[in-house]
Amino acid sequence: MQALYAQLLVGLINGSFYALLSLGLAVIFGMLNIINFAHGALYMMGAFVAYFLLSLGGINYWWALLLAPIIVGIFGMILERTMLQWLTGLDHLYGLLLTFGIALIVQGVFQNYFGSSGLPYAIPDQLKGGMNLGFMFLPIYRGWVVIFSLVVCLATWFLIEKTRLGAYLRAATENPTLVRAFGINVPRMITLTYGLGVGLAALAGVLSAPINQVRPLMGADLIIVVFAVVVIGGMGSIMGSIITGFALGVIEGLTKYFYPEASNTVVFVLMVLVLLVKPTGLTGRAA
Amino acid sequence: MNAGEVVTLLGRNGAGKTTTLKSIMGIIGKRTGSVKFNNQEIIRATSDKIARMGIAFCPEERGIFSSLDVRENLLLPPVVRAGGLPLEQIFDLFPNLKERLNSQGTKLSGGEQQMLAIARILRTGASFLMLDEPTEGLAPVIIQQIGHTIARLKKEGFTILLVEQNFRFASTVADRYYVVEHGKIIDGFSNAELAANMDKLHTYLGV
Amino acid sequence: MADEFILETEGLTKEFAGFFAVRDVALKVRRGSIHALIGPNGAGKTTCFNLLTKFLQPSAGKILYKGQDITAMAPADVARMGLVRSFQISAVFPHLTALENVRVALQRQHGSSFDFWRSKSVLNRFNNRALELLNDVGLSEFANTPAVEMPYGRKRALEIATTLALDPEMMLLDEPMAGMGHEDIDKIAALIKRISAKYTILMVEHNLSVVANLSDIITVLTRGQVLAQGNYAELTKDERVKEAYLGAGHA
Amino acid sequence: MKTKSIASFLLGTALAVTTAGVAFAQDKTVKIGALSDQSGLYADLGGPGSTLAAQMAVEDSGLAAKGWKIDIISGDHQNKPDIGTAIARQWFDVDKVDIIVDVPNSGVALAVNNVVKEKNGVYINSGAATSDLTNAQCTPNTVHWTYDTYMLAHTTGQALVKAGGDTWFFLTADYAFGAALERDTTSVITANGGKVVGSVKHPLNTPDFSSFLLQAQSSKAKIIGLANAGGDTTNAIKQAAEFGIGKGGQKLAALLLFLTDVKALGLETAQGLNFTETFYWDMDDKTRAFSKRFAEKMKNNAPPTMVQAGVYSGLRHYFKALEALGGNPHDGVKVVEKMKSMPTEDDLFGKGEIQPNGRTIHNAYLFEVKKPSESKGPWDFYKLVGTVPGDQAFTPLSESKCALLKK
Amino acid sequence: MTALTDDTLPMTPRAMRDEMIVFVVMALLLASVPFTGVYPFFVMQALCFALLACAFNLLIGYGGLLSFGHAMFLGTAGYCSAHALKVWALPPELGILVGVAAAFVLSIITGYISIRRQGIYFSMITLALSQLLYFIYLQAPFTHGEDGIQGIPQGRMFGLFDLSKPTVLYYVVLVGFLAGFLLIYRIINSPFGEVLKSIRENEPRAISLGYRTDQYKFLAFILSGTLAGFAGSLKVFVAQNASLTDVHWTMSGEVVLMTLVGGLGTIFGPVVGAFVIIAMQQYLAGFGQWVTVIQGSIFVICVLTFRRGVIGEIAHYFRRSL
Repeated sequence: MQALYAQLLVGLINGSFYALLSLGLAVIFGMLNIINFAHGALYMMGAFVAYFLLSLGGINYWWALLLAPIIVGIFGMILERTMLQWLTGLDHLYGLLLTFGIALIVQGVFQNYFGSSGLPYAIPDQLKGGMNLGFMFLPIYRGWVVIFSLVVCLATWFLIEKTRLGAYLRAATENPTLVRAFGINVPRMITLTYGLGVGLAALAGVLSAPINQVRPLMGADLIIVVFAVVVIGGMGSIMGSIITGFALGVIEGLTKYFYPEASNTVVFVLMVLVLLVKPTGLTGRAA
Repeated sequence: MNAGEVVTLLGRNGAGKTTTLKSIMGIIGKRTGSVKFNNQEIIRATSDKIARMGIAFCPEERGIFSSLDVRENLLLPPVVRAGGLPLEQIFDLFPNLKERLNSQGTKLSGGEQQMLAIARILRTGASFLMLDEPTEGLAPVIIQQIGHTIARLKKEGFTILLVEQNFRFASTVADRYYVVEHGKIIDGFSNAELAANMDKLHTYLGV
Repeated sequence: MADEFILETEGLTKEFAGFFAVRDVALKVRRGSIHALIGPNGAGKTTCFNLLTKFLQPSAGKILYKGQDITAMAPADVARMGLVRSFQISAVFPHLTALENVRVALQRQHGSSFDFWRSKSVLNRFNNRALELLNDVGLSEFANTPAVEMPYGRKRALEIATTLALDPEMMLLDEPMAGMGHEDIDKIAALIKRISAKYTILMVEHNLSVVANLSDIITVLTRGQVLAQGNYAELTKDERVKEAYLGAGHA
Repeated sequence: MKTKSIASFLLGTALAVTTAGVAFAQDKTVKIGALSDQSGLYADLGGPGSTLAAQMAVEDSGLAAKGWKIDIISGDHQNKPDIGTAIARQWFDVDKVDIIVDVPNSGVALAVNNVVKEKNGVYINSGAATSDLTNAQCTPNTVHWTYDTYMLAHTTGQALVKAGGDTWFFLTADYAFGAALERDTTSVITANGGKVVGSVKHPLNTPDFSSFLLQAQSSKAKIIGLANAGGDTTNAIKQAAEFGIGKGGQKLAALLLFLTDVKALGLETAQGLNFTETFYWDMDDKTRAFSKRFAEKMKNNAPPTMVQAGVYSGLRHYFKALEALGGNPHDGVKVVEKMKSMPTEDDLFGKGEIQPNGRTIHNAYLFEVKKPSESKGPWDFYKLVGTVPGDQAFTPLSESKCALLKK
Repeated sequence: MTALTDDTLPMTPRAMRDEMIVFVVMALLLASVPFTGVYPFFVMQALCFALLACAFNLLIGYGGLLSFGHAMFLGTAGYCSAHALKVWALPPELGILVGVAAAFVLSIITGYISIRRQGIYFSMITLALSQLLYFIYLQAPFTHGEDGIQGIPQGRMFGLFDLSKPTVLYYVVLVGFLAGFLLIYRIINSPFGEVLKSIRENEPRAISLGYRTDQYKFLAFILSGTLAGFAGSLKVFVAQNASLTDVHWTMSGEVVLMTLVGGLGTIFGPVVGAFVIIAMQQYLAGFGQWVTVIQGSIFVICVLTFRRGVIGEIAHYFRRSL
């Protein structure tokens, strides 16, 4: 029973990565109607930027947490301005293929310069060590990850659902032409949204740097799982992707406990099942 | 069009009335010719810039956002210049809206949606309003109410370009009329000349 | 006599997230008639069409076609029973030629549509019939023109030819005249008149003169509900209809 | 599906894909194909470094002075067996390659194994772990240098059990390679009186090991054996440190770990790890001298890994066999027979031999990763814990299922 | 359904004649390969991918369905053929049959699950299904995990043709490819193909004409999957192994790339695309590690500048369908 609690908690930790990443994907899909295949690569960039900041600039984890998303976010906005914006109005397929190409390029370049075995990134001193919860040993850093991502997720949710800027975003998702005709610079907003979504991915990257090796391919396989999360939650649904992210982390954790061999596949099985019952995901709008 | 005037575009479905409004607003891709607003050429401007100059557009399908509640819908268009109606006055015009501020935008009845769609562009300070078929699909009582509103707006000094099929409604508010067919203005007359042009109009509109 | 009405609805309702697009509509379409559905934009005419042809699933109510309950059927199956619709925005297959457009419809009835191992030259046996149909709607010279290159009015005609190819019992025409010039309107109106000898027609149309000339019976919809029903003369005298739709200028 | 041509002073016919149909079959012309993962998971431990090792082997052999013409081409198999075989086949057919070296990644290694046999070339594999190369799938053309799963399992397992680590918990990658490692290690553990108290199979490329580590932790086993490779191993080690596994008294044993992995982990995280390698740059003066020369030519000044060292060593032995044959290097079986008939000896792996099944026998070493405080240089990572003589480390011939032994 | 190629021109007898001429030229060129000194294994490999891309194109170019999991058919057929040849020691023709049958069954199952999903959901569900299979194959004993099935005997086709001879193998593969290609060509130009095209062009209209469109898409999916499987079975003879590479999602991505480069919805595009990509991997290999970067750049350039692909652009220029 104790072990089960521990697994639930560990699942929640993984879920927080899924939530952050799928949240970014959902935001981007909502506004740009693009399945951002480059999300995994940008997540990886987040981790790398944190590494560079530390090793080249001596800039610590806390600043990296702020700076890396901004830097990667700006990179994302450049991508949007120079490439993605030309796809407005085209079939989904082209956005998927373009971002797939971008992912290959980014990952390829990093692999060339940094090899594939990865670079070390240490846990910041303040978060070292762990505490005994009675049923498990919880590294403080992991606890921090859960709490911090939960806060970021909720803040993003608040930003989009409860603020004026969010109202613009939601309105532009429904009818960009009309919102533009109200005097809002929608193209700029789209660029910023892409930056935001990408920044969330980079943030997840920084968070994961001390846990996982900083490797060029760290996002390549993860992204497929996150796609599944987004699809299960319903494409474009903010709350849907946050909840599904955490929930799937927990489900995966439980699978690791009861039937570890299936822990990689459980997400896909779930996705197939969900889509069979609800063709647009749990909370999704029609495609 | 002169300031403070109410002008109606008449014409059959698909004659190009809505397209005219959209071209002025800069929503339609390729435009040629010239659109001048306050003596400023705006044919090349993007729609957000045009809106910032003080033109507001209320589309035929009303464009109420379902993911926003009534308050958010109402507050959505940014204030582009001073002189917009304050909220109290808007609620004064449309008392229904005040009661339903927290409902989801598309849960409102058709009439309320139309009111919301008009209300939200009054706030922004735009002086030139383009209303695309504001009476469409609404009950007579409500049409009447909207007529009153337009009349009041006119009194407030708004310039209004109206697209209407409901000819009877248009006649209660408009100063002048243009008839549009196949994307061209084929006729124009003032309210005073209306009676004289009635027969012509019937052929144009096919009613 | 159950046969009198080819299509009947009872309490037909469609709700979109709290908004009733169509509410409690009872419609009876007499076999062999031209029945028009009019009303202001947004009154629920197109929604009605979508419900009747099962492109939308009604929230409540029942649809009977030829006395059979089709409420739960799939759209393709409704079409197979001879209840065929057109669309508001012209529905052709843009990159097929006019002939091929019509042939696709002919092909469905005469089988071989799943034959992936045969050459499509087997379809040539439909060419004569297809040309006949094109001829009927005055499109013979367009037979080898891709639909996308045809003028708007011709596309509508092509759409009707394609629908006719199915040899339906009942046709639902959604604004067949929308966006047409006078000449085209007359042609299509004549065409509709002609085919109505054989088919029951339910149409949505804004052009009142067309409606007046063509239809045997008219149903007026407003806000998703039936306001009035009758022939043109009756309706023009109806105060409610004048109020809600025709406008004051209408004598 | 690509061959890579290294710009090297040794290399004349680099872009020979279209022109090399006329390779001149002179008696003393040899062409070496260094087939490796140039960009993926194994690029750091093999990759360009393996090509460099091959070049150094050519230089050090001094054969050029004796009238031999030796070329090297290299290729990237991208860890895909079909690409590996396509390159290998093209090398034999078009580029007239005589010998293929390196080939990390068991899947590709086994695939190439078949091609080399079919084309009667020579195959000196240094990078692959699978012991099948000299077992069920052995060929008369193949020599397997450096290491294999059996050796890793035996050396690490035996040494740790003898040192008191008698209860084990396995974290096993859920595919053939992991299963083989776990199976082999388990048999050693039980043979030496130890016990496996549990194991958990994890999917390949698991980014998060915390669930599995928790299970390992609660098993109270003294040793947590990592029967996996690459990113899975390093992630598991990193996260084990995070969960305080070392501090709880449990020890981690990585069954397959390379110098580059330790570098990637950093000593802070990797300290105290036990594992087996057959070569370490800082063993004696000879290895240090070679490594110094090697590191100077490497992009990031890295010393050779055991895989790269194995490429060098294997080629040196191959050249000795060629010299002994005096020419005609194109009959693979003959060359390999000659190689097997001569004892191996070089600066890097010391004395050894090649068994009839193609397995090279040499010493294996159990290392422990130093604490950060003990490390004196950028690559000073290991301390030697024990040495296992080759005949105890590798599969005994009596257990080998190689068909060559049944003659 | 959005029509992906808005420039496809209708078939006229002249277009058909053009296509036959191009086909004959292509067949003759390919048939002469063994006499030109071009390395036959390279061409064989490319032919297998070309067939795969053509099968994929049948689904997206003519059915408007983007499958992001087509590798599963390639890989499944490969594994099953390999297993049949090696473990059951079946002759080559039966080995191929086993692989194709496996792909057929798989496409029925996966098609049944996915075909009703629209647009991007279809892509995602095919991707998920292929990932599912990937993990199953990684763990299943008969695939030998990451080692793959190795050393597959090539045997004698129909007891006559010795496939271990490269030239014989080449012609067998070529015949297989041409047969597959012609079948796809026939499908596109069959009564069924007509319906498929009309569904791609305007699905609601096709439904209103009484077509149960899901069934047509389903059949297209099965045909595409089965033919992709045929490509996978042929590939086993060329590579003599079956491995996880062929089931991984990057392979699905590569197929999309090939088709996109050649031209979606064109008949010869996928063939050209496959040859371009395979040749690039082969000859640009001097750039070593940069291959993925180059591949990614091609994706980006294609999507941004010439969405019609090589053949699509040519066809558009001459206003022909190819």
